[in-house]
Amino acid sequence: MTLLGGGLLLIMLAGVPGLFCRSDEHGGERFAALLTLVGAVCIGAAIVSATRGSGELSHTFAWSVPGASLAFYLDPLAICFLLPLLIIVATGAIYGLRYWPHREHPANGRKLRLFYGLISGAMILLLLARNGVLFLMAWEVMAISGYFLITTEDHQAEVRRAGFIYLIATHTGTLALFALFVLLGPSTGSLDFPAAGTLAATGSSLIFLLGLFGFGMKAGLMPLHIWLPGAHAAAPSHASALLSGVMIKTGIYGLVRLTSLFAEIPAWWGWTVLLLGAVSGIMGVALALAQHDIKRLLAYHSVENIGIIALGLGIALLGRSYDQPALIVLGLSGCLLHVVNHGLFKALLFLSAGSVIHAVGSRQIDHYGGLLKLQPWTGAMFLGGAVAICGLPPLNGFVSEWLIYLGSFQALKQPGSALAAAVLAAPVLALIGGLALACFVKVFGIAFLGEPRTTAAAQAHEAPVAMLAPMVTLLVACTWIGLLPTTLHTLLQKAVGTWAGTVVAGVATGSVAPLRWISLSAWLLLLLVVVLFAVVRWRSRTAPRELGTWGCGYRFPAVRMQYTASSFADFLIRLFAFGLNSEEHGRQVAGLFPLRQTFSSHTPDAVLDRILVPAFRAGSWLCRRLRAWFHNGSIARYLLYVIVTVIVLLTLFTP
Amino acid sequence: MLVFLIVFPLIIALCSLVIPWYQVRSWLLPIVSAVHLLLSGMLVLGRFPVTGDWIGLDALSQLVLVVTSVLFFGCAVYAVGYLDLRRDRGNQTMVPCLLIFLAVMTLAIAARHLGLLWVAVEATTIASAPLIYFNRNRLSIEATWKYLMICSVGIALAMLGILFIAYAALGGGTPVSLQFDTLLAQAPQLSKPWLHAGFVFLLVGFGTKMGLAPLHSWKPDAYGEAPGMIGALLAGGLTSVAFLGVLRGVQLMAAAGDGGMARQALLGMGLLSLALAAVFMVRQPDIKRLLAYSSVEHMGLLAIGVGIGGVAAFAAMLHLVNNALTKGCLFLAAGNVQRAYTSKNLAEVRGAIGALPVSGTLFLAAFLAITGSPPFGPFLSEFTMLRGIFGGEHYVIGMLVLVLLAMVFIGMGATVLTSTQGAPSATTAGFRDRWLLCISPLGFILLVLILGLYIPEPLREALQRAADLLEVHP
Amino acid sequence: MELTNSILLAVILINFFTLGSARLGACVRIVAVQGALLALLPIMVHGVTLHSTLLAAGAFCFKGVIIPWMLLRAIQRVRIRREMEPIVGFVPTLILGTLTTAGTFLFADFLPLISAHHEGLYVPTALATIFSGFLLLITRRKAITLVLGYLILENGIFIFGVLLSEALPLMVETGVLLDLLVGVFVMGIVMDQISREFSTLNTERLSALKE
Amino acid sequence: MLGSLVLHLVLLLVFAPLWLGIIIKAKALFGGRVGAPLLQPYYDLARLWRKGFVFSRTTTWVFLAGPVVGLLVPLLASLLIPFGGIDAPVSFEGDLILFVYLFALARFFTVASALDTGSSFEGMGAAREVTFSCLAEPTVLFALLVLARLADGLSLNQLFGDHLGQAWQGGAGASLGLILVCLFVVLLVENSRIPFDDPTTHLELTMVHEVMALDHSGPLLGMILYGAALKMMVMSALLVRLAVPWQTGWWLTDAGLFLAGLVGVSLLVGIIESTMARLRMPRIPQVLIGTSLLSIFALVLVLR
Repeated sequence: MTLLGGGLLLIMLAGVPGLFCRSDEHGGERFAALLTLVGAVCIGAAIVSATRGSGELSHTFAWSVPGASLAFYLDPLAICFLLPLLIIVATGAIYGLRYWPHREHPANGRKLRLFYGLISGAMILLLLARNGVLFLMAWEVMAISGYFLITTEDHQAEVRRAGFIYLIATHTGTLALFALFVLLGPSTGSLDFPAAGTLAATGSSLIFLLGLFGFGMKAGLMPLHIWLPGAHAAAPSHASALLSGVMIKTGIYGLVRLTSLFAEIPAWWGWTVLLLGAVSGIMGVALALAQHDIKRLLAYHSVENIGIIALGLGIALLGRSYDQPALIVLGLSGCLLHVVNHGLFKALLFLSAGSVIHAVGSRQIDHYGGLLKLQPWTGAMFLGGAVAICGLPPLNGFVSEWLIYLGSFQALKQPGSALAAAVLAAPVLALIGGLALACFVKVFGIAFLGEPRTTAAAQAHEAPVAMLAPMVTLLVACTWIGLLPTTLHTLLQKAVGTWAGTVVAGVATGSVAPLRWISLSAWLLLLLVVVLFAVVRWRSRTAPRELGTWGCGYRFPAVRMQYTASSFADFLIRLFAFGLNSEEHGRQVAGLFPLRQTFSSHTPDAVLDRILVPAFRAGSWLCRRLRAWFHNGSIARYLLYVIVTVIVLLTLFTP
Repeated sequence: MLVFLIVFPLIIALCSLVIPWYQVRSWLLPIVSAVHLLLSGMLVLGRFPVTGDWIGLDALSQLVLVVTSVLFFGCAVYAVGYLDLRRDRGNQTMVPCLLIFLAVMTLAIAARHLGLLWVAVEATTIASAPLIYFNRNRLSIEATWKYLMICSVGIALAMLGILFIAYAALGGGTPVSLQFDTLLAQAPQLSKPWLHAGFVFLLVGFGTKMGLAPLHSWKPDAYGEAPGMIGALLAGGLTSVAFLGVLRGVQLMAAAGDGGMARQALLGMGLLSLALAAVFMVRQPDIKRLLAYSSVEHMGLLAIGVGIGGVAAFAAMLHLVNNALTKGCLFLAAGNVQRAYTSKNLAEVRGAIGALPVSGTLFLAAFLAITGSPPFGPFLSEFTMLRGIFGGEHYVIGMLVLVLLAMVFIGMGATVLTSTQGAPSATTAGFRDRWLLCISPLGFILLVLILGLYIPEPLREALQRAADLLEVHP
Repeated sequence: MELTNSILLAVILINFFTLGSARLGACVRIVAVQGALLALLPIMVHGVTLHSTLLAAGAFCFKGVIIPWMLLRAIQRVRIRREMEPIVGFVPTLILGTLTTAGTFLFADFLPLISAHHEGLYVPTALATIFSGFLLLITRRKAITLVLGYLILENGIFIFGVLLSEALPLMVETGVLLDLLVGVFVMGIVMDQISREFSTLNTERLSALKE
Repeated sequence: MLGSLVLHLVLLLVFAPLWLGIIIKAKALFGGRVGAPLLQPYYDLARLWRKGFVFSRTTTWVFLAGPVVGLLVPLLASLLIPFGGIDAPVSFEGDLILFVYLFALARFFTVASALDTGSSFEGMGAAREVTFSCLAEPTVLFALLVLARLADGLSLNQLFGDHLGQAWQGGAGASLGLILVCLFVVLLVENSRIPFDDPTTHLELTMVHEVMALDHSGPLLGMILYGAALKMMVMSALLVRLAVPWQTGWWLTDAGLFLAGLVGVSLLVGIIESTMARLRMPRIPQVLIGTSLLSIFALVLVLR
């Protein structure tokens, strides 16, 4: 507990010493990174010692706030979320040393580090909290620190807009959680979480809906994802890594924790989560395909992956409703493992994207090109992340998606029951996988392969070691899970046990999902590829490299003739035209010898730009009209309100 | 002792008229308010128990007394720095008026007699009018005029309400007395129709002063044109005092067995205040008018809390404390921002954190606090209030409150964030954060933060006692 | 009792007069008359006692003499135009006044009076006067007419206060009068300031503060 | 196990190019020509492997990775499926997903190595490739779901077990027929056959798969061709097993039956290529969505 608490404080307050340094100096950046590292190691040690022992750690202290107590509880479920968190926080802190060095950003460096520490600490606290008030406090500290991370560069109007949308979304979600925790506990006394599997499901629909709204908003489930793309694009890359890799997972954590409290789960909960997961997955990746901004694209992929995670959770929930241990085990293991995996590879992708942005100075994919030659390490890291996020073997993304696939296949064993419809998760996953592959091939191909499209891209430089080392660490972690998934087996098993209680006691993950075979295949694949690649490489070591690519007969091929991100995705986007509504400007070319033409396409967010923004605009217009009418400046009018109030109250309250 | 607490500022106010030195006069404010704070602290902690026919302190008034005193102390410290900046306007009116304001507020808090309460509240209106008119320009005089007119009319209605209550005693055949304890004791015998009508007038009267919608129309003008610290005192102190007046009515109704009716009235007006404030905050370009609407919103919350009763009433008491302190921070910080930009309109005020690192940050932090973000105090009170609302199975009201709170957050956030974040627009040279102008808002926000993380047992008990007073069952 | 009721009816008639009159000076004077009439009430109700005499004297001084005199002086000093400048026309105001007066008579029936007051028209008159004051407040433009409306409102409250003056300590009554005086006094100062800042006391001009 | 592993690899590696030869021969016969010898693909591969490498200035190591992965993936995938009556050497619960995703991995690197050249034509081909396979993937999954519903376990070995014989005769015949058609369409798409793609065209603008290999030459091209042949054989093997789910129990006859089936598939492809015209590009997604719907229908039939 000392280790845990100490580590928590170290991480949380890592940015504070910097506040007392002069802003034109180093701003305490190294010290902050060191504190974060030490804190992460402390917490890691605490987790290890806890898992060596009973696997759980529990402490409760009194707290003189109504309904609150300092109830900490470390269980395998929380560990599943803590592990990627610690890795990402630590690597991000080191990455930030060179990505956002204080001497280049004296104005906002200290703010960034302060809130980086706060958000990390708050997330850890959130995962440990077992009391409604404590949870909400950690939740909101996290949310608000997130806001300040997003608005690190608040001199840009676009960043402020993204930040504000985020803040609205998160606060609205938090308010729903207020109601959730109020309803969850008794109206007086302590709001400590009830023990797992004790709450009756009757009358809890409102609780579930509130949770789905509040937590779903944070997680970025599809209709609630409005804040996510802008926010992740606006934040500095290592902050985006933290937000996308970890923060949105707290929403999933909330849903998982919430559902663990109930004794039985109504079937429609699972169906709802499954449906939302499918929508998020498909629409998330379709929207991602249409993006030109590398960070927005990655952000939409977060929506997609949250969808995959929700598919897993939905299957597990259905497993509980229909009393199918295999579904529970596979669905939840897949869900939790994908939480870990997505954290790792998304952080890796954001960090390597950050390295590219740092080198080229633009977020537009179409401004890149040929970076693999200039940034060989960054490129390789991005490739690793891309393979992982597409769920391809031998990396980690495959393992978790595989578990979810198996979960959905298990539903086949229930012929005639409604549960069989859950198998539809499998083709949905397949479609998501195919689209994700298209998308990441696009990003990797356009950004890193071919020829540089701009002079900035042609002058790009490789990232320094302090930025590469974190990426390598993350890639190693991804590969580790891909090659040795069995190492996480026990943890997942225990976590599923905490969630579902004794229902799943007899079903081991290994028995329904032979992770050892996956591990073996992954090793084999990797080994064969490496060997064959080495052979080909060796044979081609003296090959001539003087000529350019064949231009198919064009006399003067230029770099601008290369396929761009937009053209690559165009075919697919047209298929999804019904949901994307891309806007195109300047399509028509007239005449045999057209003059200079421009063409651009832009895909606004389906929910935010098409529905919410117009609705808010109309609402605010109405509000302002009402205000102008009400407060027209005339004192006679104001006195009229007084007398009307008197008359109304008198008629209402005197017989 | 209590008499001294009231008379002492009055005497100093008289003295300040004859003191010729500018700085000394300014420094009188923090000194007097420090003494006031110390004495009220001692009174509340029970060294000198006070009960009396005319003035006395019960749990409710103890709470309001301490809050007002703390708020006044902070504003007094701020005032020294502020008046130093405003030597062009002088402090010959400001200092005595502030001291008189303190005295009459204390009197209103301590009054155990409805007539006396009424006189004191009317006196606060008159004492604060010159304060609002401090800037002496066209707009401030208009604001003062509206404030004076609407509050006077309101308070006249409160007078009528008190007379009705007295007549209710006459009608009930009991000896007529406006002494509050006597009234409470004979409440069940009061003539119902008169009592009800009296309560309505009392509610409208004090509600005008408190700023419950739709009686709040003077607020944006007065808060907008008055100096920041006056806004703080009005929004944090005076509203609490007026709320105390409303609570007296509720106590009386509860004692007469008609608490339900009083609660319904409060609940209705509270919800209306919350709703109108939420609507009016949307795209509000003026930061101080925005704060005024925020004040309306929180008065609405207090009314809702008391209207629901039980845990929510406790929460309302806690919210009274939190709201007063946070409003103090908000208004003082907004005052600094306004001085730096010589404007309070979003058209000019941009990037306040860049221009005024301390005040801008405080403004932003106080915004987060007032909108109920943990770990600040208002979060706890709003959350506890929601527990009360949902615990009483008022689900619709609870959801409505949540939706309106979200709307308030959006409306307020748009203005506050635009004004604080981004690159600073051109500011008047020469105004920078100075410690006298920052220490008070900083103190307030720290207090609010502490209240969000830790509620001392004595405070909890005091709040509970205050809430219990509203639950009198005959 | 007959006499009291005739005084009260006169008060109501004065209300109508102010609502319908276009002349500012006349309005102030008639309100002064109303104040003077009201000063008779304490004596009529409670007989000639020290308490009622003092109250009557105070009311007469303030309501009948000092405040109207101040208002008249203000009118002369700032050279404002002598019209009422209504927002709502005189006829509609009068109709509204009639309706509210009728309404208050109906409403007053819901409030049970003690036997001693059964005969009198105190409560309806008080309420009617209060609402007439309100009507004046919400239908006229000038700042000075607002003060006039406030004065009528206070007169209405006074009528009701008279019923209770025996039961209540003198101190509160004095407080009421004092507050009225101080209130109007401060309003006077503000009006004075307004007239320095603006050219007229028309409150329509005082509507720069709006959304 | 080791024996079956060797048998699998031998069958695959030796016979894979033959089917291309058969297709070419069939097309030639339909066109009234004699055509290239059946073993022409073997000669081509050998010739290509002996050649030297030439790279564009633009390319990087990713250019090599495409052919490498493209060659290895069908090899690994073949270990997961039964060759006719011969059981798969590697089989475990859930290997069907691995099977699908291995091919996705191959696609990833093939497309990446196409983009590595910076040529807009190869980019065009890459874009089409990913689009079509996106649409084909749900069909495959629906088909696998149908099979998984009929089988006891979730390994390909069990999915394509001998219970299919009864299934054809039992109630599931209609479903199996539907998915057979669907899988055949997928086979044509994935292996760039007419009517979805034309491996022999020389107009870059209309090509899908071939255009991605425009800049690969020598051994790399050889690897791509060989990889394509392996992939074709692996996918055909599934079709054969699905259509002819009977086995004798003796490995030699089983192998013979299997090879005969493959000859049949190849001939069928050849016939289709000779008798059909290439579809217009925008039609292809419509056909693929159509097959998805067919496979959904098949799934509904078995779930009923």
